Amino acid sequence: MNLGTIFLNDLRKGLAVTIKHFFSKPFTIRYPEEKRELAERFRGVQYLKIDEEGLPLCNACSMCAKVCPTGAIKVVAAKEKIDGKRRVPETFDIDLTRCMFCLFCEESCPSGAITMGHEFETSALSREECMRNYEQLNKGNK
Amino acid sequence: MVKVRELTLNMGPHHPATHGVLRIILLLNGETIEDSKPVIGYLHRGIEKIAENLSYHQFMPYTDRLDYLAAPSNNLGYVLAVEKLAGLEIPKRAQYIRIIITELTRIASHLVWIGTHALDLAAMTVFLYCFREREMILDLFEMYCGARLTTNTFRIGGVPYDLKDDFIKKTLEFTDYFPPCVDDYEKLLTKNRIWMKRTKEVGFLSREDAINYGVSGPTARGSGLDWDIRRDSPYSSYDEMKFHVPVYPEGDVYARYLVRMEEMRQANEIVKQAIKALEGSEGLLAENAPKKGLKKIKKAPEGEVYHAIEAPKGELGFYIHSKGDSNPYRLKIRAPSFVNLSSISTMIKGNLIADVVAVIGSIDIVLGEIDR
Amino acid sequence: MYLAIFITFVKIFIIFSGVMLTVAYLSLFERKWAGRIQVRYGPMRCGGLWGHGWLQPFADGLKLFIKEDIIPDEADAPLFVLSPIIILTIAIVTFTVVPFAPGFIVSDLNIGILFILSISSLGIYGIVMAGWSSNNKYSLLGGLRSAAQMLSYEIPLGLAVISGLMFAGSLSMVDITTVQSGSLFRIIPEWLLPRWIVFYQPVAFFIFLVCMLAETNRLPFDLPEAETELVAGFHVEYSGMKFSMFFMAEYANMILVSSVAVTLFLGGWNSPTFPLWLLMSLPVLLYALYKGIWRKFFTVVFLLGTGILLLEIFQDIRIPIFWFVIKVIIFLFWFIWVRWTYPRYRYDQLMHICWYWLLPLALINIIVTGFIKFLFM
Amino acid sequence: MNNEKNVLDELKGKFGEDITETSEFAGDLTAAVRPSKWVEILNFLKIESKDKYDYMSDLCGVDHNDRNPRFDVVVHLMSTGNFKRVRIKTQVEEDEELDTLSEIWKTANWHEREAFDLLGIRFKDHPNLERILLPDDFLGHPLRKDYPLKAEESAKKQEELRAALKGEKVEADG
Repeated sequence: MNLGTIFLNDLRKGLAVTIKHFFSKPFTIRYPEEKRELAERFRGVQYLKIDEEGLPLCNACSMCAKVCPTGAIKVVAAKEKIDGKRRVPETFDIDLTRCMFCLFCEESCPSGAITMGHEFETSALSREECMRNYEQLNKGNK
Repeated sequence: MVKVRELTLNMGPHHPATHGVLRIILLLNGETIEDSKPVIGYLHRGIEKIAENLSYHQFMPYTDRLDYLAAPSNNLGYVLAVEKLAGLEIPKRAQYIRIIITELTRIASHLVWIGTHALDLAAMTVFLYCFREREMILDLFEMYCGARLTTNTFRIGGVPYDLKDDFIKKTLEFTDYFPPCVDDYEKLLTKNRIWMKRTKEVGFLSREDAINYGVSGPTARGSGLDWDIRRDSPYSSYDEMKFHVPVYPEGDVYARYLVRMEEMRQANEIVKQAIKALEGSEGLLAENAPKKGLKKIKKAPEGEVYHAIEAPKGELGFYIHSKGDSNPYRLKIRAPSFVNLSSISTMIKGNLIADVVAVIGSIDIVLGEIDR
Repeated sequence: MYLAIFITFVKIFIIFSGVMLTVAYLSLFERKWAGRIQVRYGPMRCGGLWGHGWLQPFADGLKLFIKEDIIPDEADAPLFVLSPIIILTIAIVTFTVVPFAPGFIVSDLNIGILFILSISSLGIYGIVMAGWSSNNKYSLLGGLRSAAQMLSYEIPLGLAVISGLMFAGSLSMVDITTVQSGSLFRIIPEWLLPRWIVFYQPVAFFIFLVCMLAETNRLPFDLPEAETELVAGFHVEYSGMKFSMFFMAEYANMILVSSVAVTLFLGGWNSPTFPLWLLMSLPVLLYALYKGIWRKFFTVVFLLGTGILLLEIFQDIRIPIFWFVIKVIIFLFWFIWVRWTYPRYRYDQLMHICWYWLLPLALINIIVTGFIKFLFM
Repeated sequence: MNNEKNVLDELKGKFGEDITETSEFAGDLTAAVRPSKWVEILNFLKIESKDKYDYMSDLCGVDHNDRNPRFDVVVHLMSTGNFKRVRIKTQVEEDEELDTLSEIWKTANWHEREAFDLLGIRFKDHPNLERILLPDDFLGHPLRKDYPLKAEESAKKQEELRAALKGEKVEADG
């Protein structure tokens, strides 16, 4: 047992660390008022992109639905085609209770339509509110 | 005549110090533990069964949910096993990126460990400091792949993105910022007499028992088993990195604590080296990787592979039995926490109740991985 | 006669409400201070425009008050209800002999310090009863632990008090305080160091500090509660108002032992004279220049010192109660500071410290004190 | 590479006929052995073999429901001396018991419990062969290939099994 132990050096060091932090600025943010800046690649709720003319990019090829590990996406193509050749989806449903935001849908999309957005506050009181249909997914384009 | 009766105490599954849903049934004599029986499975999701019914590619996000504190590590273990099966050669740059991300993961995982371990022994402040640093690492993950916890970082055959300059700058800033933080934790704990009393000569596990119980990772290195998969059977270019593997022969909680503290510093060094190695290296995807965004392996060769990596908790192994389909016929996850936890009865026998939480903290279990 | 009774009632009312209010706000300040230590804000919501959670204690109180009052089926109901009442009553009754200022004391008993020791040790009954009557294994273990811990630590605590009393020469709290005015050893001038017992009895003061933590069940000696081992120890089954009574008793006990420590060792309501602050502040300011991390802390100390100096210059504000409260707050801050810094001892180690270190140390201290007093005074 | 081959050769030389198959795939060495010699061979590998495979990484079962010895039991061993790995496997029939390895490695205890729990492979002389991940009242073994995947079907299967179990009990009483 040395002098340092008798004079509680170890305990004093600990107190010094905590008092140092006592006078430092809090690291946390006050969430609903302040919000974190999201990274560019942030994976939030999906939306469907549109091209310059405002027409949907999605051609209802169902690649995203196939690759989705949880089967959260359901795509049905519309019978009528735009300009007689471009297919568009009639229904495009994403079940957010199943989605695990893995990015596979965005990666697999050949036309670059489905994209992970920055929406992350998805709490809901009912199961129905967790479903996203075609119209809602299109709204993601500001 | 005094009648002595043993007391059966049920600890968990919702006890504050059992790190999730672990349950331990303790047989007590006073406060001394005569016998114990861990009960697990409260978080069983049948991930191995899920794997049998998904393609190799689709199973990737599920590996995040094993050891949810070190998701990129699980991704790496799985990806390497599939690449071994498919015989893919990964380009250098992708390998370095994988090293950077997984070593940051190791730091993040160890930060949660030291935080919760100290919290179990009532030093709550360390917990908050650790989470502050972990938050910075999670920000880096978010910058790289868009998610913080369940990252789904890598892809079979390589990595999805290159590192941006911004990311490299921030990572280098972090590596400079981090070592003084470890010094702070050490000031609060390492030489603290209360901490030493609580951890020294508690939860003893001998080297023989460690091998016998299949204990791996820092827990084994705290028992004097000089074995680190990164060094001894290197994968993903770890052979190019210079790092020191800390080994302490004491086999108690304090030894495991020292091992992990040193590992955090070493991981920090590896990140620096890997960033240096990144310069001039090329390639994000394997030549023969399934093209177009690595959609899926259409057909894997028939055969069996086992690939183990050094996850933050220990040896994380993926055993894949393939029958040549697009999905594994059987996928077994050798979870380090599961195996490490099986030694707990030996460690806590003869100790007091207060030591149980110290030991649970010191073997660093994650129930998502144990119950799968 | 009637007037005296009336005045006593007024005093009781003031002290009781003061203590309860301090308890309420201490819980807030613990959370705020802990938050700052842990680089976060602590409560920020309650309190509307003023923010910073200044109404939090009332919100907490209201929540606990309107919660369902649960008595477990298997519990021993009468004891279960009785124990929080016992604990809280005892914690508050003890304030009768605490001298906040000259004349501001409910009852100046001539055995004041003994009264505190004897009454506060009754609190063990409450904890043991709570632990036993809950009929829960965790609370039983907590109750047993606390019985052993509090009984053991009462011994070094008592001995530390005795060595303090050997200088004071009286058991009355008021006498103890008045003895401490004047100069140290009657040689060192008063403006240098005041005649506080802590300067005669640093060892006893240290023992008292350790035992204070143990007696109030605070970290690193909070074994009866030990969240991570025993979930919540002896009050595992308590909820709502009964739980809040335990909670209030814990904080009231903190204030009580701080008051006793201030009275016994730090001169009670006696004010330190101004040069002391100057002398203390200047060197630490220099010290802070060398040691970066202490700078802020000592700057604050220095500013505080200067502020008090200004107060003294402008007006003869030797209000004893002000000094008493300041000293108590310093102790309370110390309680919180220690709690959020250290890990917890184990049960056997706790006992080891008590019987192997503190008790012999206290005994030796008494013997040495006796010799010195016999030879020199 | 040559050295690594030696493990399989060593085994073949020592046990001959009992090693039914050896193979090498992607750098992994595999030896299939007869279930009757299971414990003996693994004990040999642990104590006497040249590399001393004293560390058991993993044990798991594989269900081949279209094959006659239905289950594979696969063990991954490692040597803590030179960190080489080898895979040993054997075949077990559904109603057959395999000798337990928990005498050799304590870690096998939990691994075997898991294999029993999820696949229904039984181990002889196991000290505590109970369910480990699933609840005690669970019936059936979900990792078998014939276990239904969907929740409703699984629940139905549970009920069927429960009814069957009750029926057996009634018969036994009668």
